[in-house]
Amino acid sequence: MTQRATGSFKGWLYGSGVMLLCVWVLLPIGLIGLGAFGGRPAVYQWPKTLMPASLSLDQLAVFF
Amino acid sequence: MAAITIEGVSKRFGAAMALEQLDLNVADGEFVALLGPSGCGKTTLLRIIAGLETRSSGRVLIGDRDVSDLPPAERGLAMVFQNYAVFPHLTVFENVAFGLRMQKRDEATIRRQVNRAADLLQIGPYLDRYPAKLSGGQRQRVAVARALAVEPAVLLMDEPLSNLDALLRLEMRAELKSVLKEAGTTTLYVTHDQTEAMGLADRIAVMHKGVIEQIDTPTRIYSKPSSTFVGGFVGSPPMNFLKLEAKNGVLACEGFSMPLAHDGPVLLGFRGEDVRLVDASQGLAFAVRVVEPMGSHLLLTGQVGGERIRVVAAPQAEIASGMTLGLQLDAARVVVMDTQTGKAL
Amino acid sequence: MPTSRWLPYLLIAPASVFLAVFFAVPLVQTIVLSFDGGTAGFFGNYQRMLGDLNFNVSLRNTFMLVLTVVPLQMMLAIGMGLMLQKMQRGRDVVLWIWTIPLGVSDLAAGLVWLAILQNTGYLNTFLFHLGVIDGPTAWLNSETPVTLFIAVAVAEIWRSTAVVLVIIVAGLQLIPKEFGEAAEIFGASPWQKLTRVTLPMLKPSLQSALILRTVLAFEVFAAVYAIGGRNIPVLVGEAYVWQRDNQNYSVAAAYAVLIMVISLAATAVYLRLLREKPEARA
Amino acid sequence: MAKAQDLIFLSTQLRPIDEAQKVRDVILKGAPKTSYVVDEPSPFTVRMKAEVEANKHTISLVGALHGELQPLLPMGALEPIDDVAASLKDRGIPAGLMDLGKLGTGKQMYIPWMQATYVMVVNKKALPFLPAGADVNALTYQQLAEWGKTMNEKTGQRRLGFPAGPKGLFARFLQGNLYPSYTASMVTEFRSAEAETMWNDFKAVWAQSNPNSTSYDFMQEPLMAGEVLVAWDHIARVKDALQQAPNDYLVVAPPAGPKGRSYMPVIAGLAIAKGAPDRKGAAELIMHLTKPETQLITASEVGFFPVVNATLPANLSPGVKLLAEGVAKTQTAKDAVVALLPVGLGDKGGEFNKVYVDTFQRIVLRNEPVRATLDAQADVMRSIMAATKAPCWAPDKASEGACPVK
Repeated sequence: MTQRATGSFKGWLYGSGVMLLCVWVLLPIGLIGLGAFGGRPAVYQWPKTLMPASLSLDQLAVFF
Repeated sequence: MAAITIEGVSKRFGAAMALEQLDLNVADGEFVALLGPSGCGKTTLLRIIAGLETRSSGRVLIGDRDVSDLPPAERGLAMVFQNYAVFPHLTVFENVAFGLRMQKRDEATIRRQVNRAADLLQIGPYLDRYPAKLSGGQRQRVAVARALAVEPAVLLMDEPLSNLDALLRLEMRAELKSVLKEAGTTTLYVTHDQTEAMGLADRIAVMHKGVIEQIDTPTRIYSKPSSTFVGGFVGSPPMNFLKLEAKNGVLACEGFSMPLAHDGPVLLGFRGEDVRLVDASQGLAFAVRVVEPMGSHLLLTGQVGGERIRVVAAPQAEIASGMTLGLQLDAARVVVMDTQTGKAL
Repeated sequence: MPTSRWLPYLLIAPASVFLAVFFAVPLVQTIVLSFDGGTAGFFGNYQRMLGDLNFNVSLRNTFMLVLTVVPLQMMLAIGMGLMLQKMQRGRDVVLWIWTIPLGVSDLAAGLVWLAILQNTGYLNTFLFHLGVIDGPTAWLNSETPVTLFIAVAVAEIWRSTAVVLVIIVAGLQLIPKEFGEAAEIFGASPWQKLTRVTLPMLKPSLQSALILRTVLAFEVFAAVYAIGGRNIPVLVGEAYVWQRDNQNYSVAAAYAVLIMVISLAATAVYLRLLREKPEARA
Repeated sequence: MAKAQDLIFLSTQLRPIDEAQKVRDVILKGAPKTSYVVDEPSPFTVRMKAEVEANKHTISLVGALHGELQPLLPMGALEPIDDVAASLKDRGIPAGLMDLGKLGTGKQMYIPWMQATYVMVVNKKALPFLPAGADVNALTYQQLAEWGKTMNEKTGQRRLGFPAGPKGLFARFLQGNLYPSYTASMVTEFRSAEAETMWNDFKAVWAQSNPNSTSYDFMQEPLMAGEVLVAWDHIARVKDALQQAPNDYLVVAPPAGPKGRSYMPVIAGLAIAKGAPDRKGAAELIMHLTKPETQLITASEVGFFPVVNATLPANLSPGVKLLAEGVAKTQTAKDAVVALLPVGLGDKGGEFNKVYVDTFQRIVLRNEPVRATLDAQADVMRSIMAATKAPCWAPDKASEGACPVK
């Protein structure tokens, strides 16, 4: 019984560690990915919002 | 020293049952071999006893202690692995001392016990070497010495000889037997090699599909198998089975009859070396197909009725393939099995 | 059997020629260029390098970055590797996610963290909503060297831990599980199992990872440049500036040679410190 | 992308992606078919050199600053174009500018293309904080420092800004604006007592400058973000801010020191590469780019001003109009002093800039003693001058041989 209880606590600890590290890797990429659609104003937008205030595809035009 | 008691242990991997309601008692100081083909669950059982695998139900007791939920280290046992698992970065001495160091024993005790285990296994000269410089057999000795150095109540061995070549295996087998006899440790030994099991064990538990088919002394396992599986798995050549019809309390065939309290079809099992070869006119007609001279004996493969039979003849007997011989059975040395269940009647 | 004797040499010839042409020749050219002092004598370029006002700063910054980033990411990668080993389900997905930064170039990684850490970045927005700060706050200029250093270190750890992780995961997979089980049976605690069994047996992988990461860390540049501009000079950055802005290729070559010497020295130190005991080699 | 048969026009100017796009789409409209290719100054020099050495020519026309074209002359990469100059006579390019294009030879080596200078951009929000009695069009460095201090006190942030980042043109500020304003010299008086005063004054200015200044490359960005209210930069690098919100800004002349209000005109020229695959097309392209209409389009699209006699039209976009006024104010200030871009330094231009930036770093950022630093850096300057044998240029007095450092 005790072993099972500590086991599940450990499992929970492991799970949250893994999740935390996934967030650590993915969050910066997600933010820059969203930011890329904000165009130039998004760089200096304050305070930042998760979705940029003015969405545009201008930055992608660079590739064409 | 302690006995091992296993009560109703089951192990489920998803939908598959690896072990089914298994009971087993190993007496204090006894050497029991778990014998069976690969996938029969013997290693799983050993790992559950060691605490390396969780069980789905049941209890494991060592001595009087229920160790079912204890971590491996607290169960008072030691283990020898198939691939030895001798730490390559530690000297032989440190390998043997590993368990003692984990127990935080004082240096003098460690030295004494390591030396004793090393003497027992004759690895004294190699104590300062690293495992990479040792042969397979020497590494095996280190693994056993490491296990014995902690003076465990119970020793678990998982196919410890299977990575050695044939000659070395024979040598180590004899040595293991004497060392373990001297140490007097309760031992559970997993193997798929019947000769190993026969040679080493006080008792053999034959496992098949997650259950123990039979547990008995090597002699009785050999001569009185409790099922067609055991008879077929143990012994070389395997036991022969003939399909016969029992009638009116008697089981009889050409040149053979015995009383049997069972009517209907049965399987008559006999060992190839337990028959007498006689003239074709007496006994069961045996058509010899293949003759293999094995040195100590001749191995004959042929047919009785429609069934394949293997028997053993004296090495100097003049028998050639194509001959027909007579087989005479000894009622004291046969077993009778149910055709449906395959169990002894 | 002359053909079979020459065959191996024949087979490695293309690779050798490739290395010679595209690696050895430029290397020698760089070394020669670094001693091509013109008026200032044989060591003139090295004297200019040593006398430059950014030299000591960049040397110190580079070493501090290596000494901070490499141990932290080794620990992080070992932790991640052990977590992966423990996992039963979803292991592949998690490994895939954790190695995503492998595909991000160092400059892009620098820009990613710049977007987070700059004045009007996401971090400040977050702190602003928490009420910790009341407006855009600068963390990345020459007056905030500590936070600037931390930012660069974080970006480097984020970007390049995956390389170490991949090497360590491969190394862990090479250790049969019986070793850990044996340690467990003989009474080792999880920590003892890690320090007495897993890490020593992982030594070859750790050595490769350390050498690779240290050498690359001494070459740190793009991420630093993206986040800190020239506020946090590093050796490769100085080489770049001498080459591109100051247009003095000889001093840039001197920096390049210095970086190479430091990298070689670090490799030698690791090979020596982590050398397996001779008896242990099979 | 570049097609083999197109004439290749390689430029170190108008490099940023949207400016290059404007060149391709608008400025080159109606010109012979051209691929417009840009490169940074140092790879540009390397490429030109490589073409000469390999004797394999792809580039026909080059556009670069005066100082970038000059090193091409000794390597034999430029074609004399007196014939083109002759056909341009009626364009009204000032003779002084045309003379610069001879690069000290008897022949025309390049045709002036466009010009610019460095100005101060002031956000109108900063005006209330001006020191009493200060004229925003005639500031001194002390007043600038005081102004910055008031802004810092009133807004809680340091609001002056300089492009001292890796790609910023801060060295030009030190060479062309600050030094001559205090010493009437760029090189000769490098370690003079006036220079000492200058650095001490500038420390006060820097103390009120945004700490991110060492990261700024183009000042239009911090201006638009509102991070900086008063900024110095090249006109092409503030244009976006002015065009986005022309009503928010003033463009004024940079501050003055005891020796006047120095400014640095920037001249870009067009030259034909020796061995050009299409010399005729290149000459036609020069004719196109120096047409008054094209020059006006250039001014309104990219913020570089005409070298020809072309009156800016009244319907100019408000941002460009602001710039034009700023340039005019700078050039016509009654205490104006002209400081030319360095000439004759060849590939030591980078190291020359480094002397100023290093001096700034040591004195201002690292707070090293002014006198000792100036003495040490003067030695470096002397060795550069000795190595290049470059004679003095304005505002330093002409010298025989290498320009001396007193």
